[in-house]
Amino acid sequence: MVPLSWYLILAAALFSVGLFGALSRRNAVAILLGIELMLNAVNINLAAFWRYGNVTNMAGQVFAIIVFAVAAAEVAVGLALVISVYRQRNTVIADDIDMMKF
Amino acid sequence: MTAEQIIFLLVAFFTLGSGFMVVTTRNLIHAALWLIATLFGVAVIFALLDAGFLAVVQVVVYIGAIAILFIFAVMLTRKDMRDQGPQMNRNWWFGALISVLTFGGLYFLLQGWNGLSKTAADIPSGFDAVGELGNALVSPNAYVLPFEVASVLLVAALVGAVYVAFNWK
Amino acid sequence: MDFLQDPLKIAADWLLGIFTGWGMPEIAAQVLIGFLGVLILLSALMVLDIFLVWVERKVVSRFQDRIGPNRVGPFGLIQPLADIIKLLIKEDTTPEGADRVVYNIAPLLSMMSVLILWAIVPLAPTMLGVDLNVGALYLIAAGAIGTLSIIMAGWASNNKYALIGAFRQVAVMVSFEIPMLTVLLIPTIFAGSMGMSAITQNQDIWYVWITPLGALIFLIAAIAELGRAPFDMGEAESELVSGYNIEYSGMKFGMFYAGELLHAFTFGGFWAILFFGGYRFFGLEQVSAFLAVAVVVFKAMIGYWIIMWIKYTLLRIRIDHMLAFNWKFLTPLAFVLLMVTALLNALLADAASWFYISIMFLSNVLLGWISLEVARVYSRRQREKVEGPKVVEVAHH
Amino acid sequence: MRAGGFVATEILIWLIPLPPALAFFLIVLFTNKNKTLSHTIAVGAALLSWLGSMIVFVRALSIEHLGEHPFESSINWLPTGDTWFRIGVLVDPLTAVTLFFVAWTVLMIFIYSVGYHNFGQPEGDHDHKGLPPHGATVEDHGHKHAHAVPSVEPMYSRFFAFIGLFAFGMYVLVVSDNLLTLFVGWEIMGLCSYLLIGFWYAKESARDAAVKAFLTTRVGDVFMLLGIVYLYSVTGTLSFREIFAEDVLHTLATVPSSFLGFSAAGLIGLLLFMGTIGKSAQFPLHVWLPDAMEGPTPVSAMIHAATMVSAGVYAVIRMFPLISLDEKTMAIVAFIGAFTALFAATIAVAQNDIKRVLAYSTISQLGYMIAALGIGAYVAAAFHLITHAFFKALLFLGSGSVIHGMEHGVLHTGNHHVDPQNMFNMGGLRNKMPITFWTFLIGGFALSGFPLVTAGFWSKDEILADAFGHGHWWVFGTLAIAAFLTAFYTMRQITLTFLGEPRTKEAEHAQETPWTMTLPLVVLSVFAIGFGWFGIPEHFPALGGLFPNWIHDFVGGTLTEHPEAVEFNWIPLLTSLVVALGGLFFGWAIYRNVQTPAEDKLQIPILKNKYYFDEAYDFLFVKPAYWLAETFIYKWMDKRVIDGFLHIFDPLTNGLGAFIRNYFDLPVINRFFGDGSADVTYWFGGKLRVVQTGRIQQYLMFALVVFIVVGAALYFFVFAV
Repeated sequence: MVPLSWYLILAAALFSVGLFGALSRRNAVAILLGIELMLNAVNINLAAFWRYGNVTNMAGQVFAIIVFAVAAAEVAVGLALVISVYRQRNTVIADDIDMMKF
Repeated sequence: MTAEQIIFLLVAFFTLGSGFMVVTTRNLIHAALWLIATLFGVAVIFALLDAGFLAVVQVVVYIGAIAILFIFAVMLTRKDMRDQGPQMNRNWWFGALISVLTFGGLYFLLQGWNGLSKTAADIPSGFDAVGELGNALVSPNAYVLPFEVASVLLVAALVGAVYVAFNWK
Repeated sequence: MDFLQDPLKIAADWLLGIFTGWGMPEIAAQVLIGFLGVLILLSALMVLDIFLVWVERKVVSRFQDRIGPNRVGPFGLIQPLADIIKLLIKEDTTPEGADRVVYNIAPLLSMMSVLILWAIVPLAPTMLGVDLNVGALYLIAAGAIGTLSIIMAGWASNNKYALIGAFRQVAVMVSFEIPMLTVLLIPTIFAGSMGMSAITQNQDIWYVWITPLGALIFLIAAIAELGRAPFDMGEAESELVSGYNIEYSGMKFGMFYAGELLHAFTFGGFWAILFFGGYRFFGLEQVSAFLAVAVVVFKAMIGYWIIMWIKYTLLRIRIDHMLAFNWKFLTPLAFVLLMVTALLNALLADAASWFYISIMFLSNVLLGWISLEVARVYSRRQREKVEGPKVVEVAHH
Repeated sequence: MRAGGFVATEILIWLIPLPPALAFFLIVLFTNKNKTLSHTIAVGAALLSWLGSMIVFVRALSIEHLGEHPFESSINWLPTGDTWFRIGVLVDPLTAVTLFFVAWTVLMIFIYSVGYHNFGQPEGDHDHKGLPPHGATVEDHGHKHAHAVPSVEPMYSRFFAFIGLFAFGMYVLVVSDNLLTLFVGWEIMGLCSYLLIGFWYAKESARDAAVKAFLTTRVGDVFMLLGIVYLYSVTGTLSFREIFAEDVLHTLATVPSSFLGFSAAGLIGLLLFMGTIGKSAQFPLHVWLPDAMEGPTPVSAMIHAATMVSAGVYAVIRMFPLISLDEKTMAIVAFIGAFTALFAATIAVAQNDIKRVLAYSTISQLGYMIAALGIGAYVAAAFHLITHAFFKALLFLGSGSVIHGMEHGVLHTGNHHVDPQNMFNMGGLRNKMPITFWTFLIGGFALSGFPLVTAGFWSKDEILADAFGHGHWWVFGTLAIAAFLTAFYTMRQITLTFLGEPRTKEAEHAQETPWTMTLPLVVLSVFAIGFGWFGIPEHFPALGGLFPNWIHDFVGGTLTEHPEAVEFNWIPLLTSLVVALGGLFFGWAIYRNVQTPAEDKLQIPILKNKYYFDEAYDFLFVKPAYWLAETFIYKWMDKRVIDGFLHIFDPLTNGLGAFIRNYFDLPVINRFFGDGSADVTYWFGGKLRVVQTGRIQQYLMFALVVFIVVGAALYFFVFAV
């Protein structure tokens, strides 16, 4: 049997990889890609805790589903914003979109 | 080492490797395709966790919709199909440091937790996880409220996305 | 257990005995047998696919008042084999600037997205790959992989026509997934399960009688998913030359082509399983598993034939009309139908079956009629907005 | 769950009230522009509810001892601390028969309304919203001249929306299993009656009548709500079945209230009965009902016959086990009922407006039922409630038909000064409007209690027999006199309206109304005759026992103890025969030759003016209220006392304010704290703003660094210790 720790460590690693992507990529779409990885890592955790905890309690799966919904919403709005910004400023480099400063 | 562990390790390395490719590949289309590979890996992880419904929904929602959207977005936001300039920002080393620190911190915290090496109990026979999940999602005693909130969120996101991305002439 | 009833199990037991007799560990033997089963099923499908090429060409020629392939073999039956040989020995070109890896993976994914569907097809009461309890969702999930293959092909070809074709096709597929998933929930409601075998076994009365509108919506959405006329946006040969597969040659193109044919046949099969009782045919499936397979293949053939009929009869619809048709008509209709069905199903839980069926049928007919009326009024308004009110000629006397 | 047929009865009961409510929302939100669609939806909804009610009724009939095992179903509704407040539906015999007559009358009134509002006629010349349709001029190409025809109601859809909501309220009231939802339905009807009486809101009289009805019934409703609250505080439940449990009733009967020596049950019963006084227009809150005739006639039928006033009586019958616990309350109920019966009947004989006569007659008949309840004869009261609903709906709809016929005449002659509702303008209509005449005659005879054939006779006779049999002499006497007057004014009305020769040109040109109006009349007249046969007492000479006394057996099973049938006695029977026939004869004989109001001997001022009740209320309540508001509160309290008081404060606070401003606010707060803190903030902001680079990823990094540092610090220095 696979112990719980393997799943958790996999999730932590995937989360860190996603975090790196979100922090370091220049392209806004790539940042969103990183965020997707982080959300998936969360889902692995949720599913693992469901399986390794009390199976009859569906909380883990339910919240994984809700994470799906949040991810879909995030991508829809995020990409819409990216496209809108691209139309306005002709760039999707996150560092170039820095009007909101002093 | 049992067969299941071997499968898990293979899938985990595949998932992590393709995840790593997602954040490092220069070509964004390739990054999106690597993301799909990662998502497949996660779907298999779900299947290994006996969460078949999640696995299928993962494929439907992530690969069928989200990843496709990403590819569309990448194609829509490029002046040409080449990748110019660096793909990492100036502080990428700092981001890497923070990521490593995060992983280290999480690993450290997990080490101190006594439930870490737990193994899974067998799923009781006749237990219909999909049915239970469906009941849990609509039962007022369970999670109907989060479920409804999620649907409201989706509607709001839908309207917002259409509004933001609409090409006002 | 009778061989006629459950041939798979008997064959598997027999093989297991042989393999373990060779000194193989039991678990490895079972994995091997599983692989063998998959291999046999896929080979059978591939052979069927070759046959389908012939069927398609014959049928289209009859529709167009031609004879079709008739040179190679009796009735031209060997023609597909000749085609395959031609495709195999053709030059395998890759366009300049193409994304090689992605370019080569795409046709594989296209074929795969069809083949994995057969994992959940119940061929007979005892012949079933996996009795997945989320079968209906699995159907959509496999479609998602097909979508992926198309966009990969379109992008990797480094060709404008291919990219536009892929974009249009993907837009259509992503859109029509929604009404399809919605009507898939209707048999789910009746059967109380998303599993294909449960849906088949619950069809004491074919679901098409309870939800004719649902069957119709599923058919329309399935044709759109397939990208066949009148929804052949991806190819649209008169506009895009050939769409997303324009740069493919030889067997790579062959895989797209065969994938499409098999996909059409597969959706015919799913239509039969979801709405026409699958392998059930007046108890015939109890006699022998082989008869059951024959029944389901026959029904799938009929579904496939209907899809062909539509393809070779109707004209292509413009892309914006098609998306508008989906989002403004088919999707709302599917949602309303789902709600009405769920409500009636709950209300009539205790009703006599003849009453239940007739009310369900009538509600579907009524709903279809109302939606057509609404669409008619709406389109007339649209037309009047453009053309001005219609002038009715008054007869003078 | 006792299932029968394809939908379980309990679920069906839940569904009964829904179609009219749905129709209301559909019409208001979507179809209000389309008249055909609106009335189709409304009538369709009424039909659905009718169908549901009939199915429930038939299923209720097939169950033995329905009173002990009624159809009931309830759900948790409001959490009340540890328990739930449950609401639900209940169909016991009383509900079943009420559903029966409500469904029939509501459906008939809906159909009638379609005809009444002249759908299909052109828009009128001067019609505008808020006024009754004025009539339209139509070019007749055949005869080359223009003539006037009735026009369509301008707010047609709105009317159907309102009566839909009204029917919803009534159904909710009838099927609910607890006082709270009953009260909700009760108030919905209150609102609708306000909206419908004031339907022609551009008429001042209609506006006033609407406000009057609303305020008057509100007086009763407040007391009723008090009663409900008191009941809940004593028993902790509002569900009928729980209240009527043996031990709860016993507690209620024994706990004393602090009011005039009533027991809790008595006081609650009295308070609830006050609601009925308002709703069923009993003395002294009867004043709103005659004025409510300002609404369109189907509304009058709806309010004054089928539903709203019946609801009051229904509520008392419903709460009968509780009310009957206290002797004093019962005496008050009996007194009010009997007094109202007589008192309203005397007013009715002097009215000339065809609808007003019926309005006072309704008050009087409701008094009958209340009196019957007061002497404990609740089965007789329920019986009379049903028969009265049928024949009074019939009479009102018939009067509407008459008015319509007369309006035809008015439009024909063009003389708009002729009041189409005044009976002295009519006469001889029996030949012009034969269906209306015969059905009206049936309804009138039923109201008068014409012996043996009409439903009214049997129900009224049963009340009289009950009063006599239980020795309530004065009630018996009062009701007998009232019955005589009833027959008298009914015959007066019929004679003036239909018999003799036309007294005006308009009456000569009256014509029969369309089938949508006459069909309900015919249907209702069948019930006005036939329904009585279900309640013939067992020991009645010759006829008794031919039919089983179904009403007694069925409705009597509502309560746990079955009421005893009274012994047959000749005296009440003869009395009711004499008063009914005598009243009818005198009504005919006296008014046969009366042509003008001046010849009418009974136009006594005190009766004409309804015993000056409106004037008295004006003097007692309205004027003092005006005086209190204007003279006392506004001119004296507000202007003098309060303003004067405030004027003293004015210089004081001004001085204080100036002091604080000059010596504290300006130097200390503004200079030091205000400008000083602004300077400091500005300086810090200038230093700190470099942090804000506008790069989202940097923000994220900062946040994570802080998170990691703080998390690590917390872990090592707080949790690990």
